[in-house]
Amino acid sequence: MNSLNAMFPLLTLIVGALLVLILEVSIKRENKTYLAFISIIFLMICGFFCVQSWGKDFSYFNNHLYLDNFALFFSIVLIITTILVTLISMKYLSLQNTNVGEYYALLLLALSGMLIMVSSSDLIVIFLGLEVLSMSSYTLAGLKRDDQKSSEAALKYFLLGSFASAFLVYGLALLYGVSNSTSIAVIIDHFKTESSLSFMAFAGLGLVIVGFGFKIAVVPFHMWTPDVYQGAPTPITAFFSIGPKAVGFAVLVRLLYPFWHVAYDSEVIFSLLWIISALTMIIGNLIALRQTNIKRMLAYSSIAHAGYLMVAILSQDTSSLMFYFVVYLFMNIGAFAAVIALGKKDKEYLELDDYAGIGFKYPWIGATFAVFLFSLAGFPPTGGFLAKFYVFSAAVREGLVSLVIIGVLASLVSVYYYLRIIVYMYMREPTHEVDINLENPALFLVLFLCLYGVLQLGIFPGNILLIIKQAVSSIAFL
Amino acid sequence: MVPTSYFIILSAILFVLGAFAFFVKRDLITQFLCIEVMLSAANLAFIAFAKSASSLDGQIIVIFIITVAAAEAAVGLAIILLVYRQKKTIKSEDMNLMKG
Amino acid sequence: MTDIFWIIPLIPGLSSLILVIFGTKLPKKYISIQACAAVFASFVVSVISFIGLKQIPHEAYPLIKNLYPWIQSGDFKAALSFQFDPLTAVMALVVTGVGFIIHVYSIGYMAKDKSYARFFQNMNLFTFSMLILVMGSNLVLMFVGWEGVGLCSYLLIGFWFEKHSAANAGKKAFIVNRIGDAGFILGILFIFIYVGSVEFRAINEAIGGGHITQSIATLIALLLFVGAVGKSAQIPLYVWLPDAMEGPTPVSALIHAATMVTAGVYMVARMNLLYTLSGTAANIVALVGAITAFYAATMALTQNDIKRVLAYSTISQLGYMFIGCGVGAYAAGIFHLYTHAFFKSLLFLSAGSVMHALSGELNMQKMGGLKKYLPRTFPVFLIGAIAISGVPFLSGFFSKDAILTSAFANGNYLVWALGIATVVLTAFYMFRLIFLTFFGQERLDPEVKKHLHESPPVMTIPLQILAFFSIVAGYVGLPLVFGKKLNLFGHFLEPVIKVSHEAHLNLSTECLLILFSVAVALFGIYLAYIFYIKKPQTPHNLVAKFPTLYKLLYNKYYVDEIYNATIVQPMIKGSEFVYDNFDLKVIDGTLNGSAKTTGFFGKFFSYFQTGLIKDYALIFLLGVILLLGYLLF
Amino acid sequence: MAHFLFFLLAIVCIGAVVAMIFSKNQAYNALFIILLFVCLAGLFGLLNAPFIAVIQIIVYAGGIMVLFLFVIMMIDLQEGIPPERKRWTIGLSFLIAGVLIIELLFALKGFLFPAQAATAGSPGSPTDLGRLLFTKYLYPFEITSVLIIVALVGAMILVKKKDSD
Repeated sequence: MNSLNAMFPLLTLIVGALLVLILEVSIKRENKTYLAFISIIFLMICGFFCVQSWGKDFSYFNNHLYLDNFALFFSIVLIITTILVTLISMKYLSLQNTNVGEYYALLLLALSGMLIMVSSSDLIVIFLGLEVLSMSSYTLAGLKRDDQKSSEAALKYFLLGSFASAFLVYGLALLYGVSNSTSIAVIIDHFKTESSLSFMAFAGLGLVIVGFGFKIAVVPFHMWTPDVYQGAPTPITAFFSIGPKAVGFAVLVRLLYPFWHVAYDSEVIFSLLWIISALTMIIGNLIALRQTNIKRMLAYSSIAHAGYLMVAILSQDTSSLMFYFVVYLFMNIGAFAAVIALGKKDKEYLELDDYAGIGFKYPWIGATFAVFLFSLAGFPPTGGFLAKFYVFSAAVREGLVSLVIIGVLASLVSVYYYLRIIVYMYMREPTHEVDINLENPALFLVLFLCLYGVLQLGIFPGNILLIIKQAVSSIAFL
Repeated sequence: MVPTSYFIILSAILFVLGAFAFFVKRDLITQFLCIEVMLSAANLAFIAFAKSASSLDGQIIVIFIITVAAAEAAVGLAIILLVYRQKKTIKSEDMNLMKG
Repeated sequence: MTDIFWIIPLIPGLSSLILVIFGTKLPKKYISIQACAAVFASFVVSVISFIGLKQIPHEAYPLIKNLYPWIQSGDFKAALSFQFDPLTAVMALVVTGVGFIIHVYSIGYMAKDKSYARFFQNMNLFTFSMLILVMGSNLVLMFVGWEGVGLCSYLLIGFWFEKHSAANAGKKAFIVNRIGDAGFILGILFIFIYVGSVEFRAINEAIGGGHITQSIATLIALLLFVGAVGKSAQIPLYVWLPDAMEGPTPVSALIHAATMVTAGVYMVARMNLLYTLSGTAANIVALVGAITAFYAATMALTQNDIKRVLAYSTISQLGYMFIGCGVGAYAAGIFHLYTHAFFKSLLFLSAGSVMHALSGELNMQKMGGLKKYLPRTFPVFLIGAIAISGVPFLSGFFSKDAILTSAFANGNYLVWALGIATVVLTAFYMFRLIFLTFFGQERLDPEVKKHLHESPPVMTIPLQILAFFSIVAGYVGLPLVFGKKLNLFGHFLEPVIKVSHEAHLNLSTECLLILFSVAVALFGIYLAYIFYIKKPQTPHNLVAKFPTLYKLLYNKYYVDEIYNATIVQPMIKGSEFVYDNFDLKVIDGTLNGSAKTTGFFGKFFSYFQTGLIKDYALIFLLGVILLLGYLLF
Repeated sequence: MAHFLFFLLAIVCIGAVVAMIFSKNQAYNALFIILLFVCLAGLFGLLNAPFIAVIQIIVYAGGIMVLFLFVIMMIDLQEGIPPERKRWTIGLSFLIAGVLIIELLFALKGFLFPAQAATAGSPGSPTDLGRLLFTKYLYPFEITSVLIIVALVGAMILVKKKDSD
């Protein structure tokens, strides 16, 4: 009975997805928003079950299902992400000619893949969860079926994603060859002492890092990101920029946290990730400087943020990583919501020129967007400042001074392109008419919630930090 | 009996050949086939390792991987079809609407 | 009554917030009253706190008010807490006092602007940020204010963003300040590494306890100084300040006098133990200050834009403040900051009044003879000019002198010499400005002349108040000649500035120095007089006014020529050369260059982003083999 | 005998992939890969995994590859697409492949030398596999069902015609 309890969140999602699918075929209605509400109800129930399990440390099915507070924390973050994404999609779908009810089902299924990943400590389960997530992601990226860019995004994501997972599988094979198991704990045990199989173990671990590096989009495995982010429907881009990244990092934490403690030679992996992190911060920010398409720019910005998050991985400070994700969730979804707000029937305004004068024409959208951009750039008193601050100060404590210097300089560069949007919004005369559809209450709700989140986390972060502390202290990682 | 290491070498060769082919082939379907080759190479490695450790876990994992390959095939081919309907081509070079 | 100081910054912050939310719906009158009242209320609280501070024993300094434990991560703590000690008190009084007068002045100046609410909301925000900066009890909060003033300056300089040059000036200010900020952040980082805290109290304890070696102190001090150089517009990061003139004049006054540029000086004074410990860093501060003071003064000589002259003079005066801090006379540096706030805001606001009268005309060559049209602006302008020139018994004299005497006493003769040279130049260009604007022939456009009018009382009364303070403000810090007791200012600051190498000169030397600098200042004024009053085009005027002087000068006409050929022309040429080559090419070039370099790398990296799956796979594979190679070999 | 069989199958496997690289007809490519999969099934048999060998033939060769052939027939391109011809690309890809294989073999060397003596374990009987699948691997097995739903739904919405069409 207890194992069933532990599976409640997952089961809720799957039942919700199936219900949405069934309703979609059985009830023919032009307006699909009722499906969105159904899926939000299920998401809330799922969140309720997650909160219920808080602090209980379920572990079932040979640790294949491992619901500690760490997993639950990420689950809740991901559920909130999905709720917000569902809300911003409602109007978007009918406006942008993507009106398929299965959309919501696929979102729920993608979320279930992510929950599988964060709440397991066995690599084969994590791999299967990853594939559930990937399959739904590929489909979601291509859902604007009339749009060549959308299909191309799906294609690129799919081909490169499968390519990357082939490397991941081979890495799993090598790790299996070393340890005869796929459980993280057992695998990490084999790094304790040097043996004839050490090279194989390290190569296997390296390939696994490649596989997840692809998902979290770190240099040099980031090439797909801008194209996919640009082509995918905008709410889905928002989803991609948070969901897969969050689970990727959660898995890396699960994998590397024990690794740092037991491995006889963790130095080599450490310096490898150091290089990756530095490259990601530098290259992501530099290329973002020259982008004129907002979605593409946000894609490069999300690459850069993956670099900052890698710093948190390296400093082994899980709480700063988790805090960063909570903030990142609100500011990034908020930014994408503002981008979505600037759209009307069959038209999205995505070029920088479209943003000229928006700040005065639509003061509320402009002002909230500006707050999100300030937060992404790391200005006080927004959450983005604190998040960056925690990550970098933790890194300094661990002695990663040069990496922090790179990070600080890179984020100073980033201020330029974030502020450029604000400059366009407030300091440029519009070159052409931009009119938008304002009948979108769900979207404005999301804008408001994200604004609240960003400011609350920036000014009064106390409560959420307390929760994170609980989550971190309970990480036993077997 | 054939030593297990022979199988492992073969799997490594097949894996690299698959990656190599993914890089040199220019049509989407064959590139996708190359990924299947790489997955199969990993399967071979799993089974060989399982044999050398006399355990069955490797074989179970292979069953999962085959399932994943099937799922990927379904979604992947659907995406390729979708692209083909729009562009009337499956040349991978023609997929360059977005760059920079 | 002393524990209410923490509401000082919050009042303008709240007011700004109200204006942000309801700004567009409120009537103009209400907006201006609220904005001014908020700053005035802050000022009143500052005064109350100041009086309270004087009544408690020095051991209780600084007063600290913890509002909220803002950041806690591990052993790192940064609380949202304000502190109040003599240094803060001085800064808070200057910011709110001068800020209030500028706010009042703006009511008249901005009366016809369409973005009235936006203006006052930004001005309040600016004051708020500056108060956060000076009252924060730790470096992180100071950094918040630091970024805040940077942002507000960006918004206000680019206030008339329809003007292309204004938008660009805003951008320039922003980019240059970023470079400084980079140094500042790294400085905070290193302090955290070596001290383990960012609270000023803890930092001072660590320095006092000898936990920081001299070389580390130098490193940190220099990094922080990079931030100060950016914010306080010193060489080489001063370029943004002259362009910042593109904003409305009250903004310039606020930036130059009360907020923003003084942040760097404040920071150095706040960290005085660090600079004293380092020694090297302090010398560099003094040298940078001296060179900037001189260099900026030479540039001011040839400018024809009235606000630009004032801008270069601000840079130059900030140089003085850094000289003061660099030679260990922190109190003198802050003293100059305090007097400068009065006469510089006075000068700017009077310049604004002139502009206002002339429908926005800024070119001095198109003014002249305005004395009779602007009977209320002229005298206050003159007082400002006299005060900045260092003429005795006005405020600028006392503070400038304190700095130069300290520099001399510390044996920094080069710095002292540059300072003295700057005195001549300052007097010269300030009076050139006065003479070209208010005296001489009228060179006004007829169209402009038609609308010529004196500004309304809401603008001139603030000017008169500032003029009053420009005269008397210096008497709180009399030189040692008058006895140690009378240097109230330095005495008041003593608890904060613990180690100060007070000038140990004997009285006669000090008197000589003072007399010398006075003589030098007067010489500068005289020089300006020769060149700009005594011109053949306006003989009658001059003869009528100064008959004896005129005769004297007239007879020395060829001397005039010689002066012109030997001193003025080379000076003008030299400063033009410096301006054209160094300022425009080297410094702007470096800035543009760094932007270009990052742009180039961005272009280089995005070259690989071809959009082709194959190339993506290639990069991916390269990544894999490099990664595996790194792991295995 | 086993050695002979192994080398025969190995050579056919590699040959099939190489042939696929050179061929420009997608239908042939798919057939080559089917050949590869059949040979792999043989190798699985040699490795005491008869059940997997059967699955390999039924699911992979029989199911997945038939799907490929279907799609290839639907696409029906007149002219084939030859592999990359640019010289530097070919050179680079050989280089990368060479380095990668060296790295993999280097990583595996602890396993390869000394050559692992093959242990004659009992073949994995379907019963044993089934028991394992429904006990130890129950949870991942359940997850595959989610995976299949996702694949089904995904493939369906991507290719189905629009309601309005």
